[in-house]
Amino acid sequence: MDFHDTPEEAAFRAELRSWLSEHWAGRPLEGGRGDFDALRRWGGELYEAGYVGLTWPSEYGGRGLSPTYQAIYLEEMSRANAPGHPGVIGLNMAGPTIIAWGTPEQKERYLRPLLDGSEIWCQGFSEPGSGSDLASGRTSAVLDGDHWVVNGQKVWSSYAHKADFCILVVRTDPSAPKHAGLSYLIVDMHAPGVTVRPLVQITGDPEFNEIFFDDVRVPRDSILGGPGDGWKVAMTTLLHERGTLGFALSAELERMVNQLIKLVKEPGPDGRRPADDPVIRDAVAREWIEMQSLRFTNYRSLTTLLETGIPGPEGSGVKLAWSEANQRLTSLAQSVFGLHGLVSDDAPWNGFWQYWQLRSRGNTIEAGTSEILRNIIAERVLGLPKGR
Amino acid sequence: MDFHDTPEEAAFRAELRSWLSEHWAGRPLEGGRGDFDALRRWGGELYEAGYVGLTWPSEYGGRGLSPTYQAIYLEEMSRANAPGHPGVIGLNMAGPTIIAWGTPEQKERYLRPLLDGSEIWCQGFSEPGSGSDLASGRTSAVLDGDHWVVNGQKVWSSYAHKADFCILVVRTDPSAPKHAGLSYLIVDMHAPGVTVRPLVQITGDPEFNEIFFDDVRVPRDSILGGPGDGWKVAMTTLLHERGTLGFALSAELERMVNQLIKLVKEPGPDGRRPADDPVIRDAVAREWIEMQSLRFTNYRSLTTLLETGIPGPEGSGVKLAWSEANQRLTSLAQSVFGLHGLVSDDAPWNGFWQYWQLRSRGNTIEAGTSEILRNIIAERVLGLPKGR
Amino acid sequence: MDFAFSEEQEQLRGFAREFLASRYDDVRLAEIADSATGVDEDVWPKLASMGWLDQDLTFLDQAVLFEETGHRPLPAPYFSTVALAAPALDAEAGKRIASGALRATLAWAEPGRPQALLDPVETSVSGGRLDGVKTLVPDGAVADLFVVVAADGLYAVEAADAEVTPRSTIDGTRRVADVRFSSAPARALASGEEARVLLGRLRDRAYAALALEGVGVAQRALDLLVAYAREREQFGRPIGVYQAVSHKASNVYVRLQEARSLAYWAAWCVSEDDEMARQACLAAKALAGSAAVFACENAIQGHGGIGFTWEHVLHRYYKRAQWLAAFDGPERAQRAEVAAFLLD
Amino acid sequence: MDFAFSEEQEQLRGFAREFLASRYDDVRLAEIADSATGVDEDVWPKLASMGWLDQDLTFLDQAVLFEETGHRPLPAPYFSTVALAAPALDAEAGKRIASGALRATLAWAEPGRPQALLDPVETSVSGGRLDGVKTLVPDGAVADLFVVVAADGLYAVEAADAEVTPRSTIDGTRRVADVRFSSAPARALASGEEARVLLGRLRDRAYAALALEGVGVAQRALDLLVAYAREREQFGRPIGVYQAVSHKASNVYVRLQEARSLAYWAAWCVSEDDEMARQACLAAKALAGSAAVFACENAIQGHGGIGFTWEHVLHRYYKRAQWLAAFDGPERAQRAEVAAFLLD
Repeated sequence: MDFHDTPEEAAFRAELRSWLSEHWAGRPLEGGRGDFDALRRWGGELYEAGYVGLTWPSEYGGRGLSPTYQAIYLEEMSRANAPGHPGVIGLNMAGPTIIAWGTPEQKERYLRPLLDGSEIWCQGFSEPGSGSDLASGRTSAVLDGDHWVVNGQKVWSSYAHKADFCILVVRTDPSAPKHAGLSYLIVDMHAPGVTVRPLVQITGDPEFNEIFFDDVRVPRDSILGGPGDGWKVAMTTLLHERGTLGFALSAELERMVNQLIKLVKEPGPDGRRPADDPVIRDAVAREWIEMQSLRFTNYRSLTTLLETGIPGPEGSGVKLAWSEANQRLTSLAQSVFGLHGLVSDDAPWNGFWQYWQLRSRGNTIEAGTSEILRNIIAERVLGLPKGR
Repeated sequence: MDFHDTPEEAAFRAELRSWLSEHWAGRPLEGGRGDFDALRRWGGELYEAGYVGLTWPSEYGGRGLSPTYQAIYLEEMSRANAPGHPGVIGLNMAGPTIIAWGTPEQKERYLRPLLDGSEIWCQGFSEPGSGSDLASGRTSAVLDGDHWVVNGQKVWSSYAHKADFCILVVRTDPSAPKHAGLSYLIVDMHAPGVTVRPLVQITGDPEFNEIFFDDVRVPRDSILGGPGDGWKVAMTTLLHERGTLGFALSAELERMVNQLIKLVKEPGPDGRRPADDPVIRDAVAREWIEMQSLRFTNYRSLTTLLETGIPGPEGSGVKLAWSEANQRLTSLAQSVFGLHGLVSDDAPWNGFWQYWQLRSRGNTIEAGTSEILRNIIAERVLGLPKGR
Repeated sequence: MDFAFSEEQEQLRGFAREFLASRYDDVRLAEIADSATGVDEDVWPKLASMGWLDQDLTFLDQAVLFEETGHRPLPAPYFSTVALAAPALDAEAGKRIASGALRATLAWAEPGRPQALLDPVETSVSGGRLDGVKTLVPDGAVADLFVVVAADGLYAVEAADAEVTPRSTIDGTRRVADVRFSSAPARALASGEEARVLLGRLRDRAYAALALEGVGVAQRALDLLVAYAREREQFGRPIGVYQAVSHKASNVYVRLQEARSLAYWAAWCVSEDDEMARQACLAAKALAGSAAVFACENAIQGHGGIGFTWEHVLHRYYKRAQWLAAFDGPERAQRAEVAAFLLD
Repeated sequence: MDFAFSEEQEQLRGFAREFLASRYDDVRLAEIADSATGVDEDVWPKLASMGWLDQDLTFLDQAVLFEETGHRPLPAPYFSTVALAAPALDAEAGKRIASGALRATLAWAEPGRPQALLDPVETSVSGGRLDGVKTLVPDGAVADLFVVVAADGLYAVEAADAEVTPRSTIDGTRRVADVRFSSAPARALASGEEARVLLGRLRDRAYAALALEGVGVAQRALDLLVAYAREREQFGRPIGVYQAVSHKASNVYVRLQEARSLAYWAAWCVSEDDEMARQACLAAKALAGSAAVFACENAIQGHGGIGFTWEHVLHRYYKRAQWLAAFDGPERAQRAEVAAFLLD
């Protein structure tokens, strides 16, 4: 057991920290409603500096480093309060799936522009009627000569309004059993028949989207795996989404805890310093402890990954615990000044916390509802009998 | 809406209060491990003074008063820190069931000694294999001439070691569907073949018992309702158990809150006064608020009962909320002095709170587990579809 | 012991529920919340004609209306006028309120100072002229008259004599304003000990009213959750069969009933000027505020993604719930006061 | 970054688990807990011969043993001797401990005074003689030697020179004692600043050890819950299919993993004398104490009535969990210290 950075890791950390202090420090804090073009340029800067695709094989434009470096990257980014690369769907979902399932041509075509931020991806998994029940999706693709003709509707697709490509789960064989009839396509979001409608969230932000497919023609070879492999391919995607999620979440929580500490140490709009209230002190300490526990749980899961190639099961609870911690933390932050905290235009204590408090309510729904995650832990980790 | 006592209610309250100050005040606090014979004598005193069976019809030895008086009785008993009548199973379960289903002879025989504490009752509903699934019980009764011959085992029977009679749910028709094959007997606990084995709880107290029935012969007419009516009769019993429970629980919680307040206001074994700690103050206030909310929820349910003859549905959550409140409260009390609170012989702060903290863990299990109660609220009160 | 509203009060409830539901369906409510003012300008005369603003309504009559205007939010300064301002005003002003001619509110909090209703303020009056800066004034942009808390008492100031800056809150139908008074003509309402007692009563009344609104909010959130859990299917069955959903609904139900019991108790204490009024109102505000938030959060979770959209009505209730819970300080502030009663 | 125990440490774990499971099945454990002393007198030489008491074990080696002696409680003064006393003693005493000839503990708390390890004490030493009264001394009745916290430093006093009154706690295998010293011959171990630093390190070590035990306790409670949920049937299906049960198990699993992560971090910080040791140990003790209690409470609930009986082993774990959580002050005391690091 050794939590010290190796000399190589320490060098990487120092280099990144110094790069960030030069390239990022001093920019204003993003309240979650950032300017996308600026973010995209920032993604390009990160790529040029060598901080994108750290763990990807070098043949695909990555640096072939161990996941430890990704963890260091996420920690340092968070401590510098710097926003991440905007191509998260591409980097965490589409990219790894293409590496695992793609043809050489597909890898050649898609991976590089995904890394440098020049092409943005979105995903089309959920449907209005399907929710947590992914395999019940009904968006269809029918072969017509050299093309799949896609019809249907997807929801909860972040970045769809900015995306160039979509990883899309479609039903290609309606006669096959539920899971067996699915395939996994790469769809050009600029193709005729694709319509994106923003879904405004309770924060007021149109962060997610609905995507409508109306006789969209997709080249026959824009498929990952073969027809009928959709479920298996989608599981690869979701595995990668969850696999890389933990460090991003604990790093994000660290950022929020630091913001909370800053908030309570300064006198607020009512002249009081919340840190003088023992009940608030108790709550702040609780969240700091929770954050550290998630951080080190990620390290444990990472250690297992480094040893065995598979992340440890202990990481499976991180998203669950993080989402609830983030909800408690943001509600606490918003509550410290009572009604002052609800006045919309009373920055700096409001815009930021109001946004993130409301946004946090989505944390227990998106990327696997907490109910589904508890089922998964019970069934897959603890071996309890399936409830359905 | 009027929360004032009526003049009659106020007179009753004043009379009871003065009676208690004369007959109870000054006795030592019971830690839950009381002397049963003393309790029994106390039950007789309560009966003689006219405080037992307040709401029972006068023809059965009661006073025919409205349930409001029972509520006042429970509140005043709790405020005087006085223990209740020990015949709780008889008063709250057996008695009302006999009144509803009994023959004139049964009423004549059983009701009076039940009120004055001279005969104690227990119940035999749960079985080792059945738990929350009452209708799956397998204790059998077979007619043999003028007797039912009973064989089987029951568990979680409080007072069985002291009881003279048992209300017992048995299977009399193994060929009938699950619920239809049950009957409801009155069994003499002194009959040959009845064995009681105490089940020691985590508190160290043998509060509950197992009862073994080995060819126990029960007169054929010692049945409530007819053969096959067991499920319906048992539902009457449970309705009454839960119906009268609410006020007993909120009164008990009031007593515990008062004890908690007393505890934290005095310097403890470490010389500190817990009431000086704002985190503890916050927690104490929370429990006081919770207690009041349950108290007034009972009043609302009672109002509906007075108006319609049926308790309001809002009362259905009282046991659920009470059990969790009592667990929080007792854990808080036990924690205020750290390790001092766990030393067994360090009265007064320990014996009482250690016992009740451990005892409270049974609150979410006994008389309907919290899981079952949540099912019941979802299905019967909110009309959600049945999960099973 | 009688914990029921009278037959007349239940009739009033039925009428109010029908009126509000027909006037403010979820779409209309959203339109108003997202409008420039957040207020339905046309409804005020109707409230007057329905008698909702009458001086002779008891607080228990009003309690019914507060609960119903939480269940289906009323985008008008009803709470401000009736709960916060009217009790401090004279009969003449009461008549103007009843006729629909006067909307009023209370201005107490000051920037950079503790915000609670009973905290000391700096605003001062000299020679009938009032000077001071107030913040967080509920419905401040649509009030005709301010009841202003000054260091030595309570004063009435016409809105025309003040400089009002509207501020939006996350709840579009309950905004606040900053108000600046510069030598504003002020009419004394109460001073010294009388003002102190009156302010305490105003606060009790406001807490009870907000608790009742919170109960209405929680009830609506539960209604929506239960309806959705019955009809929405996942894995081939309505989601209400899963305990992860049904037990959420049960938990909300239990908290809601607790909150309702305390809110009614508080309302009765206010109406009777009962000696337990202060504690009852603190308890009701603390529990109902958090119960409303809890109900909305569970309802959003039970709805999944759709409950997290701007389009769905749930977030309107959630934001109202947060407003109620935050008013005059969060839950823990009320608990600290309760603790003082119990422990000091 | 490497968060794994070494191969040797994992071997030690496997061996310890086997040893403890075979020696202390649930029935035997109950017998000892309910016995006059709560201690297995015969095990101490075996611990020595297995090398568990060796001076050259690192804290990470010991960490494995602390976790395993929580998973299957060891009824012997292992925690007291190894975590509380040994680090304050000299090499000579260390040899005696390693040989199994010496069991020791720490005496710090005094009646009527704040009980925490770093709080000031009254006990004083004059002319090599120590006078004072100590309470809450873990395993005080079976120790041969006391490390005593006095006002000016730490001292060693032979048990033979003290008057010991055994006290039982709700955890039968971890009792405490009151100890009175009247002119007891005392050997100085450390004084002044050195003693202060040493005491802080002792506390960090004790917190880490208790956190590790808590992890073991929580793991066993979860094991029992999962096994029961798989086999016990209600309404014709194993209860583990009901989310009311399975989600409890999931919640326990998540808390347990969090606690384990902090406990290992704390152990590493202690072993490395890392600058974050204090915070890590506070965090680990707070979270693991409450996680162990949480796990046991959920396991009891999941078992229904049977989990509430004296006969079932669960309450032994529950009481141990409470002991760990209560040591040196409850969770909120540790959080208050963490808050001071963060906010002051």
